[in-house]
Amino acid sequence: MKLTTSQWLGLSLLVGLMAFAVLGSVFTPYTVAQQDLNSVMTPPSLTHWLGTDHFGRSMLSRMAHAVGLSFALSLVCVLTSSLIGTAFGVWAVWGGKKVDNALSVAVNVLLALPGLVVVLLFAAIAPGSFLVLYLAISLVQWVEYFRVVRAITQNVIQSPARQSSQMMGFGRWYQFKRHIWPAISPSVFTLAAFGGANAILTMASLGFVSVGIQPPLAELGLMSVALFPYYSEAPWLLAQPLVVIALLILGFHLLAGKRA
Amino acid sequence: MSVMTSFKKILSGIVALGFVLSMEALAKPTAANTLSISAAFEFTSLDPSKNGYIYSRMQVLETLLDVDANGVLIPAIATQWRVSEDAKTWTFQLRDGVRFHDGSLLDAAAVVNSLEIAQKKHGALRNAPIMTIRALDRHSIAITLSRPYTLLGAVLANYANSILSPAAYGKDGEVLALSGTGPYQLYQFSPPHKLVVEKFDVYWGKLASIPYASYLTGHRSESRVLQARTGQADIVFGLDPASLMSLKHLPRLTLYSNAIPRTIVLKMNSGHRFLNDVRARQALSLAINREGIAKGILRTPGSETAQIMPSSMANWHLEGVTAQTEASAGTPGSVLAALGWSKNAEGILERNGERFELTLITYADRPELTAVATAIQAQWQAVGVSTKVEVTNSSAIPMGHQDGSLEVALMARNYGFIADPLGVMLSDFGSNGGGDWGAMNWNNPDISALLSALERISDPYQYRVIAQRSAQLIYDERPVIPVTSYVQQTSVNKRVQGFRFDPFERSFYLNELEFVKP
Amino acid sequence: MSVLLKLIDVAVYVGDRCLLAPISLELTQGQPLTILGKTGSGKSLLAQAIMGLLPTALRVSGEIHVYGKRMTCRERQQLWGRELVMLPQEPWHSLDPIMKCVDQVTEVYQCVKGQNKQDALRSAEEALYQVGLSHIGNKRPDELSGGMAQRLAIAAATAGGATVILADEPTKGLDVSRRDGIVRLLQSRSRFGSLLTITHDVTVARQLGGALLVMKDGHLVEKGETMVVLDSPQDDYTRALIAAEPSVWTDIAPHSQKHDTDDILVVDQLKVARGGRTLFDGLSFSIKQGDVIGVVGDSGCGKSTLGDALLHLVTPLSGRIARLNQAAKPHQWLKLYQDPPSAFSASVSLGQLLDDIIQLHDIDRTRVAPLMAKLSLPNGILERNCLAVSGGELQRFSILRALLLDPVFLFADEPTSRLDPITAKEVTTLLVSLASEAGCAVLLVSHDAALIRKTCHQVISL
Amino acid sequence: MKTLLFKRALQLLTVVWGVGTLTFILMRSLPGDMAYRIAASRYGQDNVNAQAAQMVREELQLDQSAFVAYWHWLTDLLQFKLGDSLVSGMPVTETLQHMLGHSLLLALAGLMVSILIAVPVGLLCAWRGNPLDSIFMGLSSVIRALPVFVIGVLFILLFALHWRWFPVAGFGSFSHLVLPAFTLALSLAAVSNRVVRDSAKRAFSATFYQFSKVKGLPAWQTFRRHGIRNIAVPVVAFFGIQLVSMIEGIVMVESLFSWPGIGHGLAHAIFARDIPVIQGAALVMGVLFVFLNTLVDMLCLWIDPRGAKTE
Repeated sequence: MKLTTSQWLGLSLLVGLMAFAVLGSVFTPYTVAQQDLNSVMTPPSLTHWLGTDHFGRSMLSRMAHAVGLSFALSLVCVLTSSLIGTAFGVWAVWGGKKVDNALSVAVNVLLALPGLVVVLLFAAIAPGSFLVLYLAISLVQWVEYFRVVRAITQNVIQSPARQSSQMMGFGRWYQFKRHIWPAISPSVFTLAAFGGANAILTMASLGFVSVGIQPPLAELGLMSVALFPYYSEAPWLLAQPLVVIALLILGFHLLAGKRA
Repeated sequence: MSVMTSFKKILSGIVALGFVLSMEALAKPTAANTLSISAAFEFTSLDPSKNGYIYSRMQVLETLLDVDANGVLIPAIATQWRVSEDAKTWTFQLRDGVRFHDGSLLDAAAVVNSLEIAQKKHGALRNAPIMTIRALDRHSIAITLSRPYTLLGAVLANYANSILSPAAYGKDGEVLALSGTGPYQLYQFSPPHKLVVEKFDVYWGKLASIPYASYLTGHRSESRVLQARTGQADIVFGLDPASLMSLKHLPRLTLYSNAIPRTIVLKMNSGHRFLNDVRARQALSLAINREGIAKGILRTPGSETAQIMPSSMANWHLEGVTAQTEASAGTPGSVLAALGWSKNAEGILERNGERFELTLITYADRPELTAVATAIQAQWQAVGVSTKVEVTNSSAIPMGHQDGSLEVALMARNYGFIADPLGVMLSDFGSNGGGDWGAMNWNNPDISALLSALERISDPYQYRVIAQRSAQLIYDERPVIPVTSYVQQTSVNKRVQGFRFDPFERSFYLNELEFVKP
Repeated sequence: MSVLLKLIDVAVYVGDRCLLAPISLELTQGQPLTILGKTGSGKSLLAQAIMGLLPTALRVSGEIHVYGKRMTCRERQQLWGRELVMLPQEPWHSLDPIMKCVDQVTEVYQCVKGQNKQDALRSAEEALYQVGLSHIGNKRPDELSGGMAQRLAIAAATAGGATVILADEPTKGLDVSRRDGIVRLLQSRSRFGSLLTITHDVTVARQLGGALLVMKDGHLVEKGETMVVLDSPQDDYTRALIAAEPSVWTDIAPHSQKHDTDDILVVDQLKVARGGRTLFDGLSFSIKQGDVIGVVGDSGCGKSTLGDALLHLVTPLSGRIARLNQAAKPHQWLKLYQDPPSAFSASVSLGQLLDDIIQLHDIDRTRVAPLMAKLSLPNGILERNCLAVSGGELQRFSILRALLLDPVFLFADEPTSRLDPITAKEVTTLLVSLASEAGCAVLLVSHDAALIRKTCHQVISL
Repeated sequence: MKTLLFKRALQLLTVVWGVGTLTFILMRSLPGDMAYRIAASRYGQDNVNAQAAQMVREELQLDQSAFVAYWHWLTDLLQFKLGDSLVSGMPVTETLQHMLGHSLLLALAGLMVSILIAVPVGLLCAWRGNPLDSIFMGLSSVIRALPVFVIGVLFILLFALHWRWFPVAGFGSFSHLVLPAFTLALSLAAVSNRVVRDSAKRAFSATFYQFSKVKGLPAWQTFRRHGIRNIAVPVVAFFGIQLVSMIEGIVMVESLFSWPGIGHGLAHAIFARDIPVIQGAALVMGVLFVFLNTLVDMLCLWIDPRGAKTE
């Protein structure tokens, strides 16, 4: 796939952040939970490159872990939801009226509930569970893939190209590979990039209302809330999670390119 | 084409609808004549047994007896009270000329009615050994008990037992209107966020000066801090200690830090196989850097404590318990090593192949708890105890107690919930094994005997001796590990004068407040 | 006769690249001018340059005089509607898709002529009546046929009083009968001014008369009186263009037609509907091996649907379609599509697509090269994908792909309607000759009766 | 139009049933004892204990099996009975009405402001082109990358704390509405201005738009007659799509600004396990969503009667 300049920019932003997450987690001498109540909220220094938070924990370690966690979540969510959404989307078109109707009912119900609300419900079931958060976000996100893939597949199924391949005796896998996948892949890619951003956004939002990941794990939304009271004492602390959230989402948005 | 104009018509129609729906919220007293108060707690019901603490603080409701800052009972609706020789009958003389907000006059029948309804609901009165509550005449009532119960006075001072007009109740005792006797009456009730009270002109006591007062729930502690900063709220309770530094610089705020009989404690499951030895609990207590937490996290240096009661509760407060007495037991490492624990490669303690792992639950209602839990988690980690922190709902603590699943819980216990701490002590330590918010699986026959003896003792000296013994017992055995005592942080705008803090959190003393004349 | 429009060395560039070589022409009153050439030969650029409609990325050089006065782009734009007007290529696109038809004419009387609302409406209704559209006033453009839309566009364009009309491919995509009507309408509208028409259709040029310019790849190749040029073309390209008209084709129906071959398909009392409308009923015919059957009819009459029904792509309402040739496998009943790029996956190279087929059906690879030679397909196209080759090549490649499967029946659905006339002729000839060589029956659908007449043994008129 | 309404009515039924069942299942699988949670919400953290939980359990018959509870709920729903809040004991309909009023006010204010921002900016970008276009599009990309709560936090820091123009949180007066509405509006406008711009660009470069000018109509007339309505088609359709992000935004904004709306109420009900309120709120959101979508559909159909919009 050929990337535009802004897509390259987005990609490099994300790669940079990922490198920060990996290098930061591997090379930091401090763990995410290691506190030093005697040196709280120190400004960036040689020992603590990004300073310390209100528990005297290294912000570098925490930011690196938080970014890593966000990436991990968005990655698994995107993989799961795109796979399920694409599979169901194609199935809805190819599986006949009944399958289509059944899937449509499920999708309509899910669509009528704002995603954040569903995730909130799930998160309330098992607070702090990464797994549940992942399941909930994936459950919400697959619908988007489903809708787009289904719409495109419907066109492709009726296209002369697919019809002609079928007439020439090609099987379904071939038709999918040659006709459906090339048609849906750009949209799936775009959705995946937006999905990655949304997963991060959802997790941060949950953290912000204190329902997401639980301490001492570092999570960007949770860090934003926890550091907010110190905005005038130590603005550089609050700025860190906020800026990184924005950069992550911006990276994904740029990578997504123009919305289809 | 009139697309845009029609579109606008539709929109303005919907806007109008939205305004109509929220109309009630828009009509209100002005900012100039209204004292605005912001605090964390939501209210959903008019029922005093549920949200009575808010109505009592806003001075809408009053109880038979009141409590002064030292926990001593003082007259309120009742002007005098007398306990019989056998300590089983209490008689109360009611104040004359007290009017309910609905205009009716308070009489003995109304008081009996309120107390009887309160007895059926959840609360301390339900558990009191009461046989009858009856009116003696128009202005006096008598309560007879099945056994001596010194706590009764304090229980009657609890918000749940507020006196309401008989007309305020529905036929099943549900509360339909908040017709109390306080210096303020309900003006606007928009649960769960907003409550406005209006001064009640025929109050029996000191009349209020400020015409209106509003109570606004600010769930997020950050928002409350901001409301204080911007002057949007005149009085903000429950400020996040983290924000104190920045608020101190503001010229038009006065900050109050008041110790209250509330303590942050760790509830320990003394039946847990890691924690059933006193020494294990002591070691965990030793491992906590209380000073660091008090100073670094709560920003209230000096609030660290190793005992559950603050010095204001002199009967229950042990003198001479200091950090040194703590440390004499040894270091956490040495104590735990004596119990057979040794560190593994990861630095976690192990015994017989089992890792020292605990689950600590706490709840999000009070933001500082999560922070303290995080600190304790790190401090225990340092001695080799791996702790999983779960932030959940406060109800998880009594539930975990009941089903035995709880290991450690961090909580903020209000020992002044009943003005006499004995009330809470009894429920927390009195019965076998402990209570929902107290000890757990801590089977100590002495403490039960001591506490139930206190229920009958009215001699102050004897009372103090036994209370001290109980406190010492709890300190020695550590069924709960105190961390810090609570300091309530309040900001008051300088346009308000006469502010006074009630350590028992029963009243905001609104009728004593005045606006400073500009 | 006054000169209404005069171009002196007008050329169009993008950057330094010349899209339209310098051209000079004169449009005089009553003397229509026609520019003839293949699609993509730069004709439309010229019209847009005259109007002053070129995108800003393009640069125009040379002089444009209107009414004897050299005018800048902005000055010419002042004349729009009142003096000068252009009919865009696609009438459907030139009409506001969500505005009632009559309003699109009314607004011109209102805004350009300055009439009040009632008068404007009356004028518009009158104008619609004149072009025979008085019944469609309350419809929207998507409810119109191509011919109606073009007539509406003409009514709207000329409502402002413009008499100098530039028409860019005004008959593109129209059936022959509709085409002639549009040409007559344009002629009548430009009676008091003049008409500059851009077309690829030799017949249209002939009907319009006047002067003719023939263009190829942005260059002028020939110019003169229309009748003179068309009757005795000097340039090879002009000759090829003229020869590509189906009406002047030599009969290319294969002569080797044998009368003793077997029927491969019998259709009996066929009734097919689409969208609830019955397209045809009681249709019966049979197809023999190697037959070339033509289907003609106006657009929307069900020509393509008939072919689809024969291929079981559409289920008929009633009637019988019997495939008599038991030996043929399903993949030997095939279809050629109207729009060649849409019939291929653009995700891989054409060579890959060919390999897929060869692998699937175990086809002898050595057959490919000679067939490609016959279809004059260069080897290089196998490395490209379907969007990177020309329409003609792609349609020939589809023929190649079909023939490799040894088809017994080939349904060619307007296979050349998207191709320019010269290529269309080549493709049609190759299709018919190669198919009949392979003994494959062809059902050829076209809206051009002349084409069918020249190529088919049997014609079904719908 | 009729088929559209019929389809929507059918969708409404499935949504009501589906949302109800889904929330029911989810709530039933919430960990811990419901009685305790409700007791905690009713009596406050200081006064919740096993005794309180037992009272709650008896009063609300929480012992009945999930199936029985589901059946009761479903039959009640069919009679339009949403029940009483477990926590406050107030009728759910009343609670919801109160919250819905606030939410609608916020949503509408936010939507209006977002339209007031997005439409002029989008049109200007499409009309003037670069460099204005690039500047605004870059800016909206940056704003789009900010979660709504970050925008809110920045607004609070700037307008409430630094300049003290507006109150930080709360409700009840116009000035309280400003910051939440602008927060919501800005996050919505950052997305929708691009839609307006794209749609306007498409319209401006459309053949019919050009043809209108060629017919002799002045630029303003062309815009008025052929621009507005054609630009509006995808924009209005997009508002339907944006409803979801708007509701999500409202949940966050309400929480941040202590705005007593339905999103905030729902979040609280989830923690308190107030099942009737949760179901009621989710239901209202679902119904509202379908209703608003229908409205958008009808609006689209009215603007563009071709019925091009299928979903």
